[in-house]
Amino acid sequence: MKSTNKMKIEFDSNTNNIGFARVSVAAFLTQLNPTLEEVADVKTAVSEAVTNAVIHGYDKLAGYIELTSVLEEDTITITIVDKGKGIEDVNKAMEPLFTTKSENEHSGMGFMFMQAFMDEVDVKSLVGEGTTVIMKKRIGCERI
Amino acid sequence: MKSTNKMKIEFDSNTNNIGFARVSVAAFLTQLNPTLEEVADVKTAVSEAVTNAVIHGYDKLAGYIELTSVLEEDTITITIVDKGKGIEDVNKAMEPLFTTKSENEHSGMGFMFMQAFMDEVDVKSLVGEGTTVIMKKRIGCERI
Amino acid sequence: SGEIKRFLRDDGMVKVSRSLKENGYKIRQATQSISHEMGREATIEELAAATELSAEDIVMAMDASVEVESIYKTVYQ
Ligand SMILES: Nc1ncnc2c1ncn2[C@@H]1O[C@H](COP(=O)(O)OP(=O)(O)O)[C@@H](O)[C@H]1O
Ligand SMILES: Nc1ncnc2c1ncn2[C@@H]1O[C@H](COP(=O)(O)OP(=O)(O)O)[C@@H](O)[C@H]1O
Ligand SMILES: [Mg+2]
Ligand SMILES: [Mg+2]
Repeated sequence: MKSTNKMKIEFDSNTNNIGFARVSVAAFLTQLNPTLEEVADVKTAVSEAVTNAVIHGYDKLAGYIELTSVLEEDTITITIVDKGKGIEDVNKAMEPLFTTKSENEHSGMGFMFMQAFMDEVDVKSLVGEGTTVIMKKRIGCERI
Repeated sequence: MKSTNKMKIEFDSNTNNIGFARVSVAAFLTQLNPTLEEVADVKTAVSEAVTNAVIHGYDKLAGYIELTSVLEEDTITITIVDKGKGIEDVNKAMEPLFTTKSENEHSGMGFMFMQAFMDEVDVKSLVGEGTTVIMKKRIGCERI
Repeated sequence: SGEIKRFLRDDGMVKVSRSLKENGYKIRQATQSISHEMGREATIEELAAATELSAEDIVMAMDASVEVESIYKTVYQ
């Protein structure tokens, strides 16, 4: 049985930090001995969630983003918290192609990526208070 | 002029997390456009400081390590904090070859590496309270 | 979700790096040719441009412990 291990990272809302967040989680995840594909899956999901916090949550405003990652047995749980503007209707936001920023290259596929690449995605949000995204993935189940 | 950027990581005292801490700092540092050698210097210093927190600070006990990293202009400042057993005599601890764990592969060179690879190393410690290591390095000054 | 993943990948929207070893080789090659050309060490931005990898992925690929962890993953790919 593997023991539990936990890390937390906090960083400025800044597009420059998306890569840092992605690689930090990937480096932490290596302890579960994932395949490259599993690492890529988790990195993609983290990128999408952190990008959303920066672009939608804080928009151009300054703010902090907190990312917690827990390894338990063969499962990684990643929680991404912003204290930004929040989401009015989470179910609608999670629909494929739904976006509130269609002007730019936002395709409305972020939540779809998270759901495709992780086993579980849970979003909690309150307008004016911020958004929490919790994602889980079991590592190693595609092997055997 | 480059703007300021800050990150903080917290993690269990666990030798498995040394790589995670090292890679996280390296990924964050890429924003200053370092050479691979500069990245390697910083990674070595971070590894030594985090290893000390795990091995000497907490020994076999459970505990948290906090690492903060700030980018200002062309300088990275890294602060590593443990709440472990602390150091009795910091000046003596920093002498080359001094070690309190000579049984193992601890060569007493950790602080020397930190000083060799970073521009500044500052250590504050109190017995029973823990240890704080602050390291600074200017990036890019070897170019031109 | 396997099908969606395959679709997203085949579509080129998500890049899966072949292997850290392969990236390491590309990075080392670029390091050499840039330093030869410029007469100084390559910066991470120059390496990122030359290898088409992100700067963070370069530092991760160059981390020894991560490379060791991933040896059997190259077999998987
Ligand atoms: N952290 C967040 N804070 C506020 N709104 C968010 C957040 N994450 C997502 N949203 C909302 O959900 C929508 C859909 O997100 P997503 O599927 O990632 O597509 P996109 O980012 O391309 O718009 C966004 O357009 C935005 O309105
Ligand atoms: N975070 C720390 N907490 C407690 N003691 C420490 C810490 N860091 C260093 N020390 C003390 O300083 C000594 C010298 O450290 P170092 O130069 O890294 O050599 P080594 O780790 O090989 O012993 C250690 O042997 C230990 O006694
Ligand atoms: Mg998005
Ligand atoms: Mg040491």
